[in-house]
Amino acid sequence: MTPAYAATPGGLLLVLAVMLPAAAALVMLVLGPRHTRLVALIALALGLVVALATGLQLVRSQTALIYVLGNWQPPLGIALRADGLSVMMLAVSAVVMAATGLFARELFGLDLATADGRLATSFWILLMGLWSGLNLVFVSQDLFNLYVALELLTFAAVPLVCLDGRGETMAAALRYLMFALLGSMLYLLGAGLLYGAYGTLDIRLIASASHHGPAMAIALALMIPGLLAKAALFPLHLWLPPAHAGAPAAASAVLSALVIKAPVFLILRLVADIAPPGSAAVAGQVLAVLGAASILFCSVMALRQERLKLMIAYSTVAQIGYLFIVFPLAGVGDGTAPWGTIAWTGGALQLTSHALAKAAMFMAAGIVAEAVGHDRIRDLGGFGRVLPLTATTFGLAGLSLMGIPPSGGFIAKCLLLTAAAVGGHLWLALTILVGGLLAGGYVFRVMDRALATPVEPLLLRKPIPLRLEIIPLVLAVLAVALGFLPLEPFGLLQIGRPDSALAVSP
Amino acid sequence: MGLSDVFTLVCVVAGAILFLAGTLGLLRFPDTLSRLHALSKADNLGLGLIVLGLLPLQASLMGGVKLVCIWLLAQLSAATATQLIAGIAARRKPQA
Amino acid sequence: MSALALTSASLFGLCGAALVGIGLFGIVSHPDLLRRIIGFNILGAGIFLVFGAVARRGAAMGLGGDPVPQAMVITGIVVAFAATALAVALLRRLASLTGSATLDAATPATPPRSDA
Amino acid sequence: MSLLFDIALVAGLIALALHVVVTRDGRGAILAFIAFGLLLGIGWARLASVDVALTEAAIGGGLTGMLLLRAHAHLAREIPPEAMSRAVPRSWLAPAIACGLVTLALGAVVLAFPQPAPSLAHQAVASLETTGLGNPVTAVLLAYRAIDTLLEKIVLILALVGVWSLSRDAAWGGASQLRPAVIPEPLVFLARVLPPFGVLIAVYQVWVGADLPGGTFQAGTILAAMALLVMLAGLRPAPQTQSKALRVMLAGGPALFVLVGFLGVAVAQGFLSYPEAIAKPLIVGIEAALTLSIAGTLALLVAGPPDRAPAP
Repeated sequence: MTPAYAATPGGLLLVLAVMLPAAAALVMLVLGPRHTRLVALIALALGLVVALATGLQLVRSQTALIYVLGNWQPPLGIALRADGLSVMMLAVSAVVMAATGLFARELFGLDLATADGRLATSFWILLMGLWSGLNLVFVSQDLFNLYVALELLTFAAVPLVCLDGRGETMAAALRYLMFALLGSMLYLLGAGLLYGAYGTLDIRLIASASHHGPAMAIALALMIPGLLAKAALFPLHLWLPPAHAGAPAAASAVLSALVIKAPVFLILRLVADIAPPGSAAVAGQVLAVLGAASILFCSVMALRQERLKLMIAYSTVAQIGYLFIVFPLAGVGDGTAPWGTIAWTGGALQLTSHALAKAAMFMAAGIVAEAVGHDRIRDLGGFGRVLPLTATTFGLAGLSLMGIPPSGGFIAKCLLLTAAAVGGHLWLALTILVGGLLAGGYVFRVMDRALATPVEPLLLRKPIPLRLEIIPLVLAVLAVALGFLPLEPFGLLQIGRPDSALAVSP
Repeated sequence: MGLSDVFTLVCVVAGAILFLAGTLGLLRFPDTLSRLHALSKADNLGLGLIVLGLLPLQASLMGGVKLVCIWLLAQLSAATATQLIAGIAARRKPQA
Repeated sequence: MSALALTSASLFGLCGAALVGIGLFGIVSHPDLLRRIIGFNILGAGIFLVFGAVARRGAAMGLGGDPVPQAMVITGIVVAFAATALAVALLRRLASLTGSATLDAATPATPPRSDA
Repeated sequence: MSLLFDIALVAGLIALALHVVVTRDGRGAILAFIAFGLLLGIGWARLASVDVALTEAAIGGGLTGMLLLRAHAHLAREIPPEAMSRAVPRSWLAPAIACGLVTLALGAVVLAFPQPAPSLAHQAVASLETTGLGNPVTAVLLAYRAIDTLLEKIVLILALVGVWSLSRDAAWGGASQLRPAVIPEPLVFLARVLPPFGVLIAVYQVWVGADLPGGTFQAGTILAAMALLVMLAGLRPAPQTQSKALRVMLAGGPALFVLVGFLGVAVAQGFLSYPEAIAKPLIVGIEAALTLSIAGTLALLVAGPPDRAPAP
C-alpha cells in the first residue's frame, strides 16, 4: 500500500510556522515580564522569515508542501499540508502579526509604568498562542487536530478581549467564549460522527471515500453552523461587535483581521474539499444567503453606530459576508474546479485586503482613542487636523472596504461582481453594489468628521509618536497596493489543487 | 461452586443490602446527623464487606493489597467528609 | 466483537445523543451563566460518549475499543476543563465588577454594593 | 444482565442530566453534576475505556465540581439576592423542540454507523512495537498524535495566562487566596495524611501508563488535587504566580516535548518521531515532565486569578 502522503522538501517549514510561536509563548512564560517583548519581536521576525521561505518554496516547487508528523502516516498519524491558499493565509497572518507586534510595542511603550505590566505581558503571550493556532488551522489536514487549533484560538482570543478589565468587556468576553465554545463543541461532535463513519479524520482520506452515509450530512450540518458561530456570520454575529470593540486596539486588529478568518477558512475546506457535490451546492447556497444578509444588515448597523470601534466591528461582520457569497459564484459543488474561477480569486483577495485594511483601521481607531481619550464619532470633529497620518490611514483603508479603485477591495469586489453578472446571480450582484454604497456611507461619515472644522479645536490628551502612526499607514498602503494586481485568476491559488494523492504532477 | 464463591456471594450481597439500607436512611431520616450516620454505616461496612468478598477472587497478592487500600482510602475520605459535614451542621444548629 | 458489546456501544451512543440535546437546552434556556457553563459540560459529556461509542464499536486486536477516539476524548476532557476554568474566572470577575451573573443585566448601571 | 446494568446506568445519567438542567436550585444542580461525573466514569469503564474513566472521574467529577462549587459560593457573596431572583425565565418550548431534533438526528446517525465498524485498532497495535509502549492509548497520545497532546498543553497554558490576566493590576503576579477563614480540623488531618498516598498513586500511574491504563493526565489530576487539598487546609500557601520555579515547572513539560520533537528531526525520522532504541525512555521522561506541568496548571486553574499583591 502506498502511503497517503509523501513529505515534500520544505515541509518542516510548516512545523516551524506552528511551533515557533508556541515555543515563544513558553519562553515568555518562564522569562517573565521584562523579556516578553524582546522574545515576541524575535519570534515575529523569525515567523516572517518562515512565512517568506514557505512562499518561496511553494513557488519554486509548484506543488503543495507536505509534512508527515513523526513519520506516522494518516489515518493513524497527522499530516500537515499547505497549498497556494494556505500559504497565502500564512503570509497574510505573518505580515499582520508583525505589524501588530510593532504597533503594540509602540503603544504599550507610551506608558512606561504599564509597559511590563499585566496587560502588556498577557497580550504578548496570548498573541503568540493566537498565531500558533492560526497557522495550524491553515496547514493541518486532520479534523481533530484542527479542533485543537480552534481551541488554541479560543483560549488566546477570549482573554485578549477583556484585557482592560472593565465590566463591559468581561461581559463581551464571556459572550464570545460562549459562542466560541458552542462552535467548537458542535465542530467536535461532527468530527466524532465522521470518525464513526469513516474511521479517519484525515481530510484527504475522508474526501476519497466512495460512499457517503447520513453521517456526512449531519456532521456538516453540525460543523458548519458551529464554525459560523465562530466566524460571526449573521445571525450569529451578536458577540462580535462588543468583543472586538472592547479589546485593546492591537488585539482588535488581529481579532478582526485574522482570527475570524480561521473558521471561514475551515468552512471553505469542509465545503470545497470534503462535502459531496450535492451537499456542497446546498451548503453554498445557504451560506451565500447568510453572507448577503450579513453584508446588508451589518453595513446598516455600522452606519448607525456612535462609537468608532463599534462601527469598525460591525463593518467586519459585513465584510466577512463577502467571503460567503463566493461559494455559488465560484461554482462550488457543481463539478467544476472552483479554484480556477475569478470568484475564487476575488474571495482570496477580499480575505487579504480586508485583513490588511481592517487591521490598519482598528489601529488607527486605537490611536484616535489613545490621543483623544474617547471614540465617540460625533465628538471627533477635526481629528484629521491633529492626526493627519491616522486620518489618511483611515481613508486609505476605507477605500478598500468600499471597493473604490485603486485598492485590493476594489479588485476583489470587481471580480465577485463580474462573476455574479456572468453567472446570472443578479441578487448577489445587487448585494455587492449596495454593500459598497453602505460601506461608503460609514467610511465617509468618519472622514467627514476628520476633515471638519470644529467649533473648539480638538485637544490631544497625549502626544502620539510618528512611529506609531506609520505602522497602520503601511498596512493601509499595502491594502491599496493590492489594487494593482491584474484582474484574472491567480496561479498561486491553484497550486496544490485539487487535494488528492493521485493528482500530484509528475 | 466452591466454598470461596459462596463466601464471595454472601459477603457481596450483604454489602449491597447495607448500601441499600444506607441509601434509604439518607433519603428518609429527618436530620443531618442521623443521615450521616446511615451513610457512614453503608460506607464502612458495606464497602468493607464487598472488598472482603472480592478478596478470594484475586489472583495475586498485589491485587488483594490494592483492594484493601481502596477500602482504607474510602474510609479516610468518608470519615473526613462526615466530620466536615457534621461540623457545619453543628455550627448551624444554634441559629436554627 | 460480540453482539452484546455492539448493543451496549449503541446504547451509550444514544445516551450521548440525549446528553447533547439536554446540554444544548441548558445552554440556550438558562439566563444564569453558571448554569450555562454546567450545560456546556453536559454537552461535552454527551459528545465524548458519542466518541466512546465509536471507540467501543471499533474494538479489535484484543483491545476493548479503538484507542484513537479514546485518546481524543482524554484530550477533549482536559480542554473542556480548561474552558470551564476560564469561563468561571470570567464569570467571577464579572460578578465582582457588576454584581450580576447574567449577560442580560451586565450593564454597569447596577448600583455599587455598600456592604463590601 | 450486563445490558440491564448498562440500561440502568444510562437511565441514571440522563435523569441526572435532566435534573441538572431543570432544577431551580443552583447548588443542587452542581451537586447533581458531580454525581453525574462519577456515574459517567462508570459508564466509561463499561465502554472498556479505563483510561478515559480515570480521567473523567478525576476531572469531570472532581476538579470541575470543585471549580463550580467555589464559583457558586463566590457568586452568592457578590450578587445581591434580589438580582439573583430578577432573572427572567426564557421561553423553553422552541429550544426544547430544537434540542430534541438534534438528539433525534444524532441518534439516527449513531444507529446507522457502518457495520463492520472502521477502526484504527489494528494499525495502533501493529505500530506499538516501534514505540516500546504497551498501552495503545498512551501511544496515540505521545506518539501517533503527539502534536495534539503537545498543543493541548499550550492550550492549558494559554487558559492559565488568560485566567491570570483577569486579576487586578495590583495583584498580578501575586498568589490566589485559597485558604478559607476557618479551617476545619478534619480537613487539616486529611491534608496531612492523604498527599503521600496521592503522590505514590500519581507516580505509579505515570509508570504503568506506558503499558496499562493510566498516564500523565490522570496522574497530573491526582497531584493537582493533592496540591489543592494542602493549600485549602492552609498547610502551604498558594504559590506566587510570578515565581520563577513555578513557571519553569509549568512550561517544563511542553518545553521538553518540543525539544524532543525537534531532536527527532536531527536523529530520527522527523519532528515528534523518536529514535526507536530509546523511544520508551524518552516517552516516559516526557510524561513525567508533563505530569508536573499538568498538575500545576490544573491546580492553578482551579485556584483562579491571583488576588493578593505579590510579595517583593
